[in-house]
Amino acid sequence: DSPADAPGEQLISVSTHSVGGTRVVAVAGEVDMGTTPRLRSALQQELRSTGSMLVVDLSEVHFLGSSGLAVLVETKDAAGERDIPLRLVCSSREVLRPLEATGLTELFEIYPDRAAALTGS
Amino acid sequence: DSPADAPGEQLISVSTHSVGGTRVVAVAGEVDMGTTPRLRSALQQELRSTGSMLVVDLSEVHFLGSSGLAVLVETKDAAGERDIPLRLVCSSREVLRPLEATGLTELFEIYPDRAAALTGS
Amino acid sequence: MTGYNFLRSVNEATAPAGQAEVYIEVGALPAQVAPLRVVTADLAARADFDLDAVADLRMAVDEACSTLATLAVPDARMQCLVRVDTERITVTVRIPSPRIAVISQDTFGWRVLATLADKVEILGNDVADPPSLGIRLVKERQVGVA
Amino acid sequence: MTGYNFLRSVNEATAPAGQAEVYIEVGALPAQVAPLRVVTADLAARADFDLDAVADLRMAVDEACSTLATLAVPDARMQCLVRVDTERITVTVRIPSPRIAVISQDTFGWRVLATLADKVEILGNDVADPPSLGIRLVKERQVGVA
Ligand SMILES: Nc1ncnc2c1ncn2[C@@H]1O[C@H](COP(=O)(O)OP(=O)(O)O)[C@@H](O)[C@H]1O
Ligand SMILES: Nc1ncnc2c1ncn2[C@@H]1O[C@H](COP(=O)(O)OP(=O)(O)O)[C@@H](O)[C@H]1O
Repeated sequence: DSPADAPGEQLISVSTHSVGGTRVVAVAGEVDMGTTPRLRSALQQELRSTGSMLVVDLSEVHFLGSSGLAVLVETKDAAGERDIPLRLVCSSREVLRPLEATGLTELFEIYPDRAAALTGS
Repeated sequence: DSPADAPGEQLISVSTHSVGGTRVVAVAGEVDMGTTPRLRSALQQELRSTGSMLVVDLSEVHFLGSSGLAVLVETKDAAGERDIPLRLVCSSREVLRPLEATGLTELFEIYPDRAAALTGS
Repeated sequence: MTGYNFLRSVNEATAPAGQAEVYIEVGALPAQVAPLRVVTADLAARADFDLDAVADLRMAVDEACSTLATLAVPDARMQCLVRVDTERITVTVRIPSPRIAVISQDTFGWRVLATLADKVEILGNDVADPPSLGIRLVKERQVGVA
Repeated sequence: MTGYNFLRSVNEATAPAGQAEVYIEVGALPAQVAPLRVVTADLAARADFDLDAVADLRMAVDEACSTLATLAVPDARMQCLVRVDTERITVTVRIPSPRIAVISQDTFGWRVLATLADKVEILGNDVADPPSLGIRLVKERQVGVA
Protein backbone atom coordinates (compact mmCIF):
# COMPACT_ATOMS: atom_id res chain seq x y z
CA ASP A 1 0.00 0.00 0.00
CA SER A 2 1.19 3.47 -0.80
CA PRO A 3 0.79 6.11 1.91
CA ALA A 4 -1.95 8.69 1.51
CA ASP A 5 -0.84 12.00 0.02
CA ALA A 6 -2.73 14.00 2.58
CA PRO A 7 -4.29 12.75 5.80
CA GLY A 8 -8.03 12.63 6.25
CA GLU A 9 -8.41 11.85 2.55
CA GLN A 10 -10.62 9.25 1.06
CA LEU A 11 -8.68 6.42 -0.48
CA ILE A 12 -9.29 4.92 -3.87
CA SER A 13 -7.18 2.76 -6.08
CA VAL A 14 -7.85 2.09 -9.75
CA SER A 15 -5.84 -0.54 -11.60
CA THR A 16 -6.30 -1.75 -15.15
CA HIS A 17 -5.16 -4.76 -17.08
CA SER A 18 -6.07 -6.92 -20.06
CA VAL A 19 -7.58 -10.39 -19.94
CA GLY A 20 -7.66 -11.78 -23.48
CA GLY A 21 -9.10 -8.92 -25.52
CA THR A 22 -10.98 -7.45 -22.58
CA ARG A 23 -9.89 -4.47 -20.52
CA VAL A 24 -10.56 -4.85 -16.80
CA VAL A 25 -10.65 -1.82 -14.56
CA ALA A 26 -10.52 -2.83 -10.88
CA VAL A 27 -11.61 -0.21 -8.37
CA ALA A 28 -10.95 -0.44 -4.62
CA GLY A 29 -11.90 1.87 -1.80
CA GLU A 30 -14.52 4.59 -1.56
CA VAL A 31 -16.05 6.34 -4.55
CA ASP A 32 -17.34 9.69 -3.34
CA MET A 33 -17.15 13.26 -4.58
CA GLY A 34 -13.52 13.48 -3.47
CA THR A 35 -12.34 10.37 -5.32
CA THR A 36 -14.72 10.25 -8.30
CA PRO A 37 -12.47 12.43 -10.53
CA ARG A 38 -9.80 9.73 -10.43
CA LEU A 39 -12.30 7.05 -11.40
CA ARG A 40 -13.71 9.23 -14.20
CA SER A 41 -10.34 9.93 -15.78
CA ALA A 42 -9.28 6.27 -15.56
CA LEU A 43 -12.50 5.12 -17.26
CA GLN A 44 -12.32 7.85 -19.95
CA GLN A 45 -8.76 6.82 -20.72
CA GLU A 46 -9.76 3.17 -21.00
CA LEU A 47 -12.62 4.03 -23.35
CA ARG A 48 -10.30 6.05 -25.56
CA SER A 49 -7.71 3.30 -25.81
CA THR A 50 -9.84 0.18 -26.17
CA GLY A 51 -12.13 -1.07 -28.89
CA SER A 52 -13.13 -4.25 -27.11
CA MET A 53 -15.18 -5.07 -24.03
CA LEU A 54 -14.73 -3.13 -20.80
CA VAL A 55 -15.24 -4.78 -17.39
CA VAL A 56 -15.41 -2.52 -14.33
CA ASP A 57 -14.76 -4.60 -11.23
CA LEU A 58 -16.30 -2.94 -8.16
CA SER A 59 -15.85 -5.94 -5.83
CA GLU A 60 -13.52 -3.99 -3.55
CA VAL A 61 -15.58 -0.80 -3.45
CA HIS A 62 -16.83 -0.08 0.08
CA PHE A 63 -18.77 3.07 -0.66
CA LEU A 64 -20.44 4.32 -3.83
CA GLY A 65 -21.95 7.78 -3.79
CA SER A 66 -24.06 9.56 -6.38
CA SER A 67 -21.02 11.07 -8.12
CA GLY A 68 -19.69 7.55 -8.62
CA LEU A 69 -23.05 6.37 -9.92
CA ALA A 70 -23.07 9.31 -12.34
CA VAL A 71 -19.63 8.30 -13.66
CA LEU A 72 -20.88 4.76 -14.26
CA VAL A 73 -23.85 6.15 -16.21
CA GLU A 74 -21.56 8.45 -18.25
CA THR A 75 -19.28 5.51 -18.97
CA LYS A 76 -22.25 3.40 -20.06
CA ASP A 77 -23.36 6.16 -22.46
CA ALA A 78 -19.87 6.73 -23.86
CA ALA A 79 -19.31 2.99 -24.29
CA GLY A 80 -22.69 2.67 -26.00
CA GLU A 81 -21.79 5.35 -28.52
CA ARG A 82 -18.67 3.42 -29.46
CA ASP A 83 -20.37 0.00 -29.40
CA ILE A 84 -18.12 -1.15 -26.57
CA PRO A 85 -19.84 -3.65 -24.27
CA LEU A 86 -19.65 -2.60 -20.61
CA ARG A 87 -20.01 -5.04 -17.72
CA LEU A 88 -19.92 -4.41 -14.00
CA VAL A 89 -18.71 -6.80 -11.30
CA CYS A 90 -20.34 -6.27 -7.94
CA SER A 91 -21.66 -8.46 -5.18
CA SER A 92 -21.57 -6.34 -2.03
CA ARG A 93 -24.45 -4.44 -0.50
CA GLU A 94 -22.29 -1.29 -0.51
CA VAL A 95 -22.44 -1.26 -4.33
CA LEU A 96 -25.65 -3.14 -5.15
CA ARG A 97 -27.82 -1.08 -2.82
CA PRO A 98 -26.93 2.32 -4.37
CA LEU A 99 -27.57 0.92 -7.87
CA GLU A 100 -30.84 -0.59 -6.73
CA ALA A 101 -32.07 2.37 -4.66
CA THR A 102 -31.52 4.73 -7.60
CA GLY A 103 -33.14 2.41 -10.14
CA LEU A 104 -29.92 1.93 -12.11
CA THR A 105 -29.67 -1.85 -11.77
CA GLU A 106 -31.60 -2.35 -15.02
CA LEU A 107 -29.23 -0.11 -16.97
CA PHE A 108 -26.17 -2.30 -16.44
CA GLU A 109 -25.03 -5.84 -17.09
CA ILE A 110 -24.08 -6.92 -13.58
CA TYR A 111 -22.07 -10.03 -12.71
CA PRO A 112 -21.26 -11.40 -9.26
CA ASP A 113 -17.56 -12.05 -9.99
CA ARG A 114 -14.93 -11.28 -12.55
CA ALA A 115 -14.87 -14.72 -14.15
CA ALA A 116 -18.60 -14.52 -14.84
CA ALA A 117 -18.21 -11.02 -16.30
CA LEU A 118 -15.39 -12.13 -18.61
CA THR A 119 -17.32 -15.08 -19.98
CA GLY A 120 -20.69 -13.38 -19.86
CA SER A 121 -22.18 -16.34 -18.03
CA ASP B 1 -33.04 -8.92 15.06
CA SER B 2 -34.76 -7.21 17.93
CA PRO B 3 -34.77 -3.42 17.94
CA ALA B 4 -32.49 -1.58 20.36
CA ASP B 5 -34.21 -0.20 23.44
CA ALA B 6 -32.17 2.97 23.38
CA PRO B 7 -30.33 4.43 20.38
CA GLY B 8 -26.61 5.19 20.28
CA GLU B 9 -25.88 2.17 22.46
CA GLN B 10 -23.17 -0.38 22.14
CA LEU B 11 -24.44 -3.80 21.26
CA ILE B 12 -23.40 -7.10 22.75
CA SER B 13 -24.97 -10.49 22.73
CA VAL B 14 -23.94 -13.39 24.97
CA SER B 15 -25.35 -16.86 24.40
CA THR B 16 -24.45 -20.05 26.19
CA HIS B 17 -24.91 -23.73 25.50
CA SER B 18 -23.43 -27.12 26.29
CA VAL B 19 -21.37 -29.27 23.95
CA GLY B 20 -20.82 -32.64 25.59
CA GLY B 21 -19.73 -31.74 29.10
CA THR B 22 -18.35 -28.36 28.07
CA ARG B 23 -20.07 -25.02 28.53
CA VAL B 24 -19.59 -22.67 25.59
CA VAL B 25 -20.19 -18.93 26.01
CA ALA B 26 -20.37 -17.18 22.64
CA VAL B 27 -19.95 -13.41 22.66
CA ALA B 28 -20.82 -11.13 19.74
CA GLY B 29 -20.47 -7.39 19.33
CA GLU B 30 -18.37 -4.85 21.16
CA VAL B 31 -16.95 -5.37 24.62
CA ASP B 32 -16.31 -1.93 26.10
CA MET B 33 -16.98 -0.27 29.44
CA GLY B 34 -20.67 0.03 28.57
CA THR B 35 -21.19 -3.63 27.73
CA THR B 36 -18.62 -5.34 29.95
CA PRO B 37 -20.98 -5.69 32.97
CA ARG B 38 -23.20 -8.01 30.94
CA LEU B 39 -20.27 -10.15 29.90
CA ARG B 40 -19.01 -10.29 33.50
CA SER B 41 -22.34 -11.42 34.93
CA ALA B 42 -22.82 -14.03 32.22
CA LEU B 43 -19.37 -15.50 32.86
CA GLN B 44 -19.79 -15.41 36.64
CA GLN B 45 -23.09 -17.25 36.28
CA GLU B 46 -21.47 -19.89 34.08
CA LEU B 47 -18.64 -20.39 36.56
CA ARG B 48 -21.11 -20.84 39.40
CA SER B 49 -23.16 -23.41 37.53
CA THR B 50 -20.50 -25.49 35.81
CA GLY B 51 -17.83 -27.83 37.09
CA SER B 52 -16.46 -28.77 33.70
CA MET B 53 -14.51 -26.91 31.04
CA LEU B 54 -15.53 -23.41 29.95
CA VAL B 55 -14.98 -22.19 26.38
CA VAL B 56 -15.41 -18.47 25.69
CA ASP B 57 -15.90 -17.96 21.97
CA LEU B 58 -14.88 -14.42 20.97
CA SER B 59 -14.99 -15.04 17.19
CA GLU B 60 -17.76 -12.49 16.70
CA VAL B 61 -16.29 -9.79 18.94
CA HIS B 62 -15.43 -6.67 16.94
CA PHE B 63 -13.98 -4.59 19.73
CA LEU B 64 -12.33 -5.59 23.00
CA GLY B 65 -11.43 -2.82 25.43
CA SER B 66 -9.46 -2.97 28.66
CA SER B 67 -12.56 -3.58 30.78
CA GLY B 68 -13.27 -6.66 28.65
CA LEU B 69 -9.68 -7.82 29.00
CA ALA B 70 -9.98 -7.38 32.77
CA VAL B 71 -13.10 -9.59 32.83
CA LEU B 72 -11.25 -12.29 30.93
CA VAL B 73 -8.42 -12.13 33.50
CA GLU B 74 -10.92 -12.26 36.41
CA THR B 75 -12.62 -15.23 34.77
CA LYS B 76 -9.27 -16.97 34.34
CA ASP B 77 -8.48 -16.45 38.04
CA ALA B 78 -11.90 -17.58 39.23
CA ALA B 79 -11.81 -20.64 36.95
CA GLY B 80 -8.31 -21.47 38.22
CA GLU B 81 -9.48 -21.40 41.83
CA ARG B 82 -12.14 -23.93 40.99
CA ASP B 83 -9.90 -26.03 38.72
CA ILE B 84 -12.10 -25.35 35.75
CA PRO B 85 -10.14 -25.27 32.48
CA LEU B 86 -10.77 -22.06 30.49
CA ARG B 87 -10.20 -21.79 26.76
CA LEU B 88 -10.66 -18.80 24.45
CA VAL B 89 -11.64 -18.90 20.81
CA CYS B 90 -10.37 -15.95 18.80
CA SER B 91 -8.89 -15.41 15.39
CA SER B 92 -9.56 -11.77 14.52
CA ARG B 93 -7.14 -8.89 14.88
CA GLU B 94 -9.80 -7.03 16.90
CA VAL B 95 -9.40 -9.57 19.71
CA LEU B 96 -5.87 -10.92 19.24
CA ARG B 97 -4.24 -7.49 19.07
CA PRO B 98 -5.56 -6.29 22.45
CA LEU B 99 -4.46 -9.55 24.11
CA GLU B 100 -1.07 -9.30 22.46
CA ALA B 101 -0.51 -5.57 23.04
CA THR B 102 -1.24 -5.98 26.76
CA GLY B 103 0.91 -9.08 27.13
CA LEU B 104 -2.03 -11.32 28.04
CA THR B 105 -1.67 -13.82 25.21
CA GLU B 106 0.54 -16.08 27.36
CA LEU B 107 -2.04 -16.21 30.15
CA PHE B 108 -4.72 -17.92 28.09
CA GLU B 109 -5.19 -21.07 26.09
CA ILE B 110 -6.21 -19.61 22.74
CA TYR B 111 -7.70 -21.58 19.86
CA PRO B 112 -8.49 -20.36 16.34
CA ASP B 113 -11.94 -21.96 16.19
CA ARG B 114 -14.51 -23.60 18.42
CA ALA B 115 -13.87 -27.13 17.23
CA ALA B 116 -10.19 -26.82 18.12
CA ALA B 117 -11.06 -25.39 21.53
CA LEU B 118 -13.48 -28.23 22.28
CA THR B 119 -11.01 -30.94 21.37
CA GLY B 120 -7.98 -29.05 22.69
CA SER B 121 -6.11 -29.69 19.46
CA MET C 1 -29.46 -22.65 23.79
CA THR C 2 -29.88 -19.88 26.34
CA GLY C 3 -29.68 -16.44 24.83
CA TYR C 4 -29.25 -13.22 26.78
CA ASN C 5 -29.62 -10.45 24.20
CA PHE C 6 -28.33 -7.36 25.91
CA LEU C 7 -29.26 -4.14 24.17
CA ARG C 8 -29.75 -1.85 27.11
CA SER C 9 -27.75 1.02 28.49
CA VAL C 10 -25.70 0.90 31.65
CA ASN C 11 -26.35 4.53 32.43
CA GLU C 12 -29.76 4.99 30.88
CA ALA C 13 -30.91 6.99 33.89
CA THR C 14 -28.81 9.98 32.80
CA ALA C 15 -29.51 9.69 29.07
CA PRO C 16 -32.71 11.27 27.80
CA ALA C 17 -34.84 8.19 27.21
CA GLY C 18 -34.54 6.87 23.67
CA GLN C 19 -32.38 9.70 22.41
CA ALA C 20 -28.73 10.40 21.69
CA GLU C 21 -27.01 13.33 19.99
CA VAL C 22 -23.63 13.37 18.32
CA TYR C 23 -22.11 16.59 17.00
CA ILE C 24 -19.24 16.46 14.55
CA GLU C 25 -17.28 19.07 12.66
CA VAL C 26 -14.83 18.64 9.76
CA GLY C 27 -13.21 20.71 7.05
CA ALA C 28 -15.84 21.63 4.41
CA LEU C 29 -13.98 19.87 1.62
CA PRO C 30 -15.14 16.88 -0.46
CA ALA C 31 -12.01 15.04 0.70
CA GLN C 32 -12.74 15.56 4.40
CA VAL C 33 -16.45 14.84 4.83
CA ALA C 34 -16.17 11.03 5.05
CA PRO C 35 -16.24 10.95 8.89
CA LEU C 36 -19.77 12.38 8.82
CA ARG C 37 -21.18 9.45 6.86
CA VAL C 38 -19.09 7.01 8.88
CA VAL C 39 -20.45 8.27 12.22
CA THR C 40 -24.03 8.43 11.02
CA ALA C 41 -23.95 4.91 9.57
CA ASP C 42 -22.32 3.59 12.75
CA LEU C 43 -25.01 5.17 14.90
CA ALA C 44 -27.76 3.77 12.68
CA ALA C 45 -26.25 0.29 12.89
CA ARG C 46 -26.01 0.55 16.70
CA ALA C 47 -29.63 1.66 16.79
CA ASP C 48 -30.38 -1.55 14.89
CA PHE C 49 -31.64 0.06 11.69
CA ASP C 50 -31.75 -2.61 8.99
CA LEU C 51 -28.73 -2.94 6.69
CA ASP C 52 -30.40 -1.34 3.66
CA ALA C 53 -31.54 1.62 5.76
CA VAL C 54 -27.99 2.04 7.06
CA ALA C 55 -26.62 1.98 3.49
CA ASP C 56 -29.26 4.48 2.32
CA LEU C 57 -28.54 6.82 5.20
CA ARG C 58 -24.78 6.63 4.58
CA MET C 59 -25.36 7.63 0.96
CA ALA C 60 -27.86 10.37 1.79
CA VAL C 61 -25.50 11.95 4.32
CA ASP C 62 -22.63 11.76 1.84
CA GLU C 63 -24.81 13.49 -0.74
CA ALA C 64 -25.81 16.30 1.63
CA CYS C 65 -22.19 16.81 2.75
CA SER C 66 -20.78 16.72 -0.77
CA THR C 67 -23.39 19.19 -2.01
CA LEU C 68 -22.58 21.65 0.76
CA ALA C 69 -18.81 21.13 0.46
CA THR C 70 -18.88 22.37 -3.13
CA LEU C 71 -20.68 25.56 -1.98
CA ALA C 72 -18.40 26.31 0.97
CA VAL C 73 -16.04 29.24 1.10
CA PRO C 74 -12.33 28.40 1.48
CA ASP C 75 -11.30 27.27 4.98
CA ALA C 76 -14.91 26.77 6.08
CA ARG C 77 -15.81 24.06 8.59
CA MET C 78 -18.84 21.81 8.14
CA GLN C 79 -21.01 21.24 11.22
CA CYS C 80 -23.16 18.16 11.59
CA LEU C 81 -25.62 17.11 14.26
CA VAL C 82 -26.88 13.53 14.28
CA ARG C 83 -29.86 12.89 16.49
CA VAL C 84 -30.94 9.32 17.12
CA ASP C 85 -34.51 8.85 18.34
CA THR C 86 -36.32 5.59 18.79
CA GLU C 87 -38.18 5.94 15.50
CA ARG C 88 -35.83 7.99 13.29
CA ILE C 89 -32.42 9.49 12.74
CA THR C 90 -32.22 13.20 11.92
CA VAL C 91 -29.04 14.63 10.40
CA THR C 92 -28.50 18.38 10.15
CA VAL C 93 -25.48 19.60 8.17
CA ARG C 94 -24.47 23.26 7.89
CA ILE C 95 -21.75 25.42 6.41
CA PRO C 96 -21.11 29.11 6.86
CA SER C 97 -22.12 30.50 3.52
CA PRO C 98 -22.44 33.72 1.56
CA ARG C 99 -26.10 34.67 1.17
CA ILE C 100 -25.97 34.12 -2.58
CA ALA C 101 -25.21 30.38 -2.40
CA VAL C 102 -27.98 28.22 -3.84
CA ILE C 103 -28.39 24.47 -3.67
CA SER C 104 -29.26 23.05 -7.09
CA GLN C 105 -32.20 20.72 -6.76
CA ASP C 106 -32.38 19.68 -10.41
CA THR C 107 -29.34 17.40 -10.21
CA PHE C 108 -28.93 13.64 -10.16
CA GLY C 109 -27.36 13.93 -6.73
CA TRP C 110 -30.32 15.79 -5.24
CA ARG C 111 -32.70 13.23 -6.72
CA VAL C 112 -30.65 10.49 -5.05
CA LEU C 113 -30.77 12.34 -1.73
CA ALA C 114 -34.53 12.87 -1.98
CA THR C 115 -35.01 9.18 -2.83
CA LEU C 116 -32.87 7.77 -0.03
CA ALA C 117 -34.02 10.00 2.81
CA ASP C 118 -37.60 9.99 4.06
CA LYS C 119 -37.55 13.78 4.37
CA VAL C 120 -35.14 16.46 3.13
CA GLU C 121 -35.23 20.15 3.96
CA ILE C 122 -33.02 23.08 2.98
CA LEU C 123 -32.08 25.37 5.87
CA GLY C 124 -31.79 28.78 4.28
CA ASN C 125 -29.00 31.29 4.50
CA ASP C 126 -31.33 34.28 4.75
CA VAL C 127 -32.29 33.71 8.36
CA ALA C 128 -29.15 32.74 10.27
CA ASP C 129 -26.56 35.28 11.38
CA PRO C 130 -23.75 34.71 10.50
CA PRO C 131 -25.29 33.37 7.31
CA SER C 132 -25.25 29.61 6.99
CA LEU C 133 -26.68 27.13 4.55
CA GLY C 134 -27.76 23.67 5.55
CA ILE C 135 -29.57 20.46 4.76
CA ARG C 136 -31.62 18.44 7.21
CA LEU C 137 -32.56 14.88 6.38
CA VAL C 138 -34.60 12.29 8.22
CA LYS C 139 -34.44 8.51 7.94
CA GLU C 140 -37.27 6.61 9.59
CA ARG C 141 -36.69 3.21 11.12
CA GLN C 142 -38.07 0.71 8.62
CA VAL C 143 -40.42 -1.13 10.94
CA GLY C 144 -41.30 -4.64 9.86
CA VAL C 145 -38.99 -4.63 6.84
CA ALA C 146 -36.68 -7.61 6.62
CA MET D 1 -25.78 23.78 17.41
CA THR D 2 -23.46 22.95 20.28
CA GLY D 3 -22.35 24.22 23.65
CA TYR D 4 -19.09 25.95 24.29
CA ASN D 5 -16.06 24.36 22.76
CA PHE D 6 -13.23 24.36 25.21
CA LEU D 7 -10.81 22.62 22.90
CA ARG D 8 -10.31 25.34 20.33
CA SER D 9 -12.25 28.00 18.53
CA VAL D 10 -14.33 26.59 15.69
CA ASN D 11 -13.27 29.11 13.09
CA GLU D 12 -9.57 28.95 13.63
CA ALA D 13 -7.26 29.41 10.65
CA THR D 14 -7.21 26.61 8.09
CA ALA D 15 -5.37 23.42 8.74
CA PRO D 16 -2.06 23.51 6.85
CA ALA D 17 -1.50 21.02 4.02
CA GLY D 18 -0.98 17.49 5.32
CA GLN D 19 -3.23 18.06 8.30
CA ALA D 20 -6.89 17.52 9.08
CA GLU D 21 -8.93 18.15 12.19
CA VAL D 22 -12.16 16.49 13.22
CA TYR D 23 -14.08 17.63 16.27
CA ILE D 24 -16.74 15.39 17.78
CA GLU D 25 -18.97 15.65 20.80
CA VAL D 26 -21.12 12.96 22.46
CA GLY D 27 -22.88 12.32 25.75
CA ALA D 28 -20.28 11.63 28.46
CA LEU D 29 -21.62 8.14 29.17
CA PRO D 30 -19.85 4.79 28.76
CA ALA D 31 -22.68 3.73 26.45
CA GLN D 32 -22.32 6.76 24.15
CA VAL D 33 -18.59 7.16 23.58
CA ALA D 34 -18.24 4.54 20.82
CA PRO D 35 -18.40 7.12 17.97
CA LEU D 36 -15.16 8.68 19.23
CA ARG D 37 -13.16 5.49 18.78
CA VAL D 38 -14.95 4.78 15.48
CA VAL D 39 -14.05 8.16 14.00
CA THR D 40 -10.46 8.06 15.21
CA ALA D 41 -9.87 4.56 13.86
CA ASP D 42 -11.47 5.51 10.54
CA LEU D 43 -9.22 8.56 10.23
CA ALA D 44 -6.13 6.50 11.07
CA ALA D 45 -7.06 3.91 8.44
CA ARG D 46 -7.59 6.65 5.84
CA ALA D 47 -4.21 8.12 6.75
CA ASP D 48 -2.82 4.65 6.00
CA PHE D 49 -1.64 3.82 9.51
CA ASP D 50 -0.91 0.09 9.66
CA LEU D 51 -3.67 -2.21 10.93
CA ASP D 52 -2.10 -2.85 14.35
CA ALA D 53 -1.60 0.88 14.90
CA VAL D 54 -5.26 1.47 14.00
CA ALA D 55 -6.34 -1.23 16.48
CA ASP D 56 -4.08 0.18 19.20
CA LEU D 57 -5.38 3.70 18.66
CA ARG D 58 -9.00 2.51 18.75
CA MET D 59 -8.35 0.86 22.09
CA ALA D 60 -6.40 3.80 23.53
CA VAL D 61 -9.16 6.25 22.60
CA ASP D 62 -11.79 3.95 24.09
CA GLU D 63 -9.77 3.79 27.29
CA ALA D 64 -9.41 7.58 27.54
CA CYS D 65 -13.12 8.09 26.82
CA SER D 66 -14.27 5.40 29.25
CA THR D 67 -12.03 6.75 32.01
CA LEU D 68 -13.41 10.27 31.61
CA ALA D 69 -17.01 9.06 31.22
CA THR D 70 -16.93 7.52 34.68
CA LEU D 71 -15.78 10.89 36.12
CA ALA D 72 -18.34 13.05 34.32
CA VAL D 73 -21.19 14.85 36.01
CA PRO D 74 -24.73 13.91 34.90
CA ASP D 75 -25.75 15.26 31.49
CA ALA D 76 -22.18 16.26 30.64
CA ARG D 77 -20.95 16.20 27.06
CA MET D 78 -17.59 14.77 26.07
CA GLN D 79 -15.56 16.79 23.58
CA CYS D 80 -12.96 15.22 21.35
CA LEU D 81 -10.54 16.73 18.85
CA VAL D 82 -8.71 14.40 16.48
CA ARG D 83 -5.81 15.94 14.64
CA VAL D 84 -4.22 13.99 11.82
CA ASP D 85 -0.72 15.07 10.85
CA THR D 86 1.57 13.35 8.40
CA GLU D 87 3.56 11.66 11.16
CA ARG D 88 1.08 11.25 14.02
CA ILE D 89 -2.49 11.39 15.23
CA THR D 90 -3.26 13.43 18.34
CA VAL D 91 -6.53 12.88 20.20
CA THR D 92 -7.66 15.29 22.91
CA VAL D 93 -10.71 14.31 24.98
CA ARG D 94 -12.26 16.54 27.62
CA ILE D 95 -15.22 16.66 29.97
CA PRO D 96 -16.46 19.52 32.08
CA SER D 97 -15.54 18.39 35.55
CA PRO D 98 -15.63 19.38 39.17
CA ARG D 99 -12.16 20.43 40.33
CA ILE D 100 -11.97 17.49 42.71
CA ALA D 101 -12.10 14.79 40.01
CA VAL D 102 -8.92 12.73 39.78
CA ILE D 103 -7.89 10.22 37.14
CA SER D 104 -6.55 7.02 38.73
CA GLN D 105 -3.31 6.07 37.09
CA ASP D 106 -2.71 2.88 39.05
CA THR D 107 -5.34 0.89 37.15
CA PHE D 108 -5.11 -1.84 34.54
CA GLY D 109 -6.94 0.45 32.11
CA TRP D 110 -4.44 3.29 32.50
CA ARG D 111 -1.56 0.87 31.98
CA VAL D 112 -3.24 -0.31 28.77
CA LEU D 113 -3.64 3.29 27.62
CA ALA D 114 -0.01 4.14 28.41
CA THR D 115 1.13 1.00 26.57
CA LEU D 116 -0.93 1.54 23.42
CA ALA D 117 -0.35 5.25 22.92
CA ASP D 118 3.09 6.69 22.24
CA LYS D 119 2.40 9.59 24.57
CA VAL D 120 -0.35 10.27 27.15
CA GLU D 121 -0.92 13.47 29.07
CA ILE D 122 -3.51 14.53 31.63
CA LEU D 123 -5.01 17.96 31.02
CA GLY D 124 -5.74 19.27 34.45
CA ASN D 125 -8.93 20.76 35.76
CA ASP D 126 -7.18 23.47 37.76
CA VAL D 127 -6.36 25.68 34.80
CA ALA D 128 -9.42 25.77 32.53
CA ASP D 129 -12.45 27.89 33.27
CA PRO D 130 -15.06 26.42 33.34
CA PRO D 131 -13.14 23.56 34.93
CA SER D 132 -12.50 20.63 32.63
CA LEU D 133 -10.53 17.44 32.83
CA GLY D 134 -8.95 15.82 29.82
CA ILE D 135 -6.59 13.30 28.33
CA ARG D 136 -4.40 13.87 25.31
CA LEU D 137 -2.83 10.93 23.55
CA VAL D 138 -0.53 10.66 20.58
CA LYS D 139 -0.03 7.75 18.21
CA GLU D 140 2.96 7.99 15.90
CA ARG D 141 2.83 6.51 12.41
CA GLN D 142 4.75 3.25 12.65
CA VAL D 143 7.24 3.90 9.85
CA GLY D 144 8.79 0.79 8.37
CA VAL D 145 6.74 -1.62 10.50
CA ALA D 146 4.99 -4.37 8.56
N1 LIG E 1 -32.19 25.76 -3.27
C1 LIG E 1 -31.95 26.57 -2.22
N2 LIG E 1 -30.71 27.02 -2.00
C2 LIG E 1 -30.44 27.81 -0.94
N3 LIG E 1 -31.37 28.21 -0.05
C3 LIG E 1 -32.63 27.78 -0.23
C4 LIG E 1 -32.99 26.95 -1.31
N4 LIG E 1 -34.32 26.70 -1.24
C5 LIG E 1 -34.78 27.35 -0.14
N5 LIG E 1 -33.77 28.00 0.46
C6 LIG E 1 -33.83 28.76 1.69
O1 LIG E 1 -34.26 27.86 2.67
C7 LIG E 1 -35.20 28.49 3.54
C8 LIG E 1 -36.52 27.79 3.47
O2 LIG E 1 -37.03 28.08 2.21
P1 LIG E 1 -38.52 27.77 1.83
O3 LIG E 1 -38.76 28.27 0.46
O4 LIG E 1 -39.37 28.23 2.96
O5 LIG E 1 -38.43 26.23 1.79
P2 LIG E 1 -39.68 25.38 1.81
O6 LIG E 1 -40.39 25.76 0.53
O7 LIG E 1 -39.10 24.00 1.80
O8 LIG E 1 -40.39 25.76 3.07
C9 LIG E 1 -35.30 29.92 3.08
O9 LIG E 1 -34.37 30.62 3.89
C10 LIG E 1 -34.82 29.87 1.65
O10 LIG E 1 -34.16 31.06 1.27
N1 LIG F 1 -4.42 12.05 37.98
C1 LIG F 1 -4.87 13.30 37.75
N2 LIG F 1 -6.18 13.56 37.79
C2 LIG F 1 -6.62 14.81 37.55
N3 LIG F 1 -5.84 15.84 37.22
C3 LIG F 1 -4.52 15.62 37.16
C4 LIG F 1 -3.96 14.35 37.42
N4 LIG F 1 -2.62 14.44 37.26
C5 LIG F 1 -2.35 15.71 36.95
N5 LIG F 1 -3.49 16.43 36.86
C6 LIG F 1 -3.61 17.81 36.49
O1 LIG F 1 -3.11 17.91 35.17
C7 LIG F 1 -2.34 19.09 35.04
C8 LIG F 1 -0.94 18.75 34.70
O2 LIG F 1 -0.39 18.21 35.86
P1 LIG F 1 1.17 18.01 36.00
O3 LIG F 1 1.43 17.47 37.35
O4 LIG F 1 1.83 19.23 35.51
O5 LIG F 1 1.33 16.86 34.97
P2 LIG F 1 2.73 16.45 34.46
O6 LIG F 1 3.44 15.99 35.70
O7 LIG F 1 2.39 15.36 33.49
O8 LIG F 1 3.28 17.70 33.84
C9 LIG F 1 -2.45 19.83 36.33
O9 LIG F 1 -3.51 20.74 36.18
C10 LIG F 1 -2.80 18.75 37.33
O10 LIG F 1 -3.61 19.25 38.37
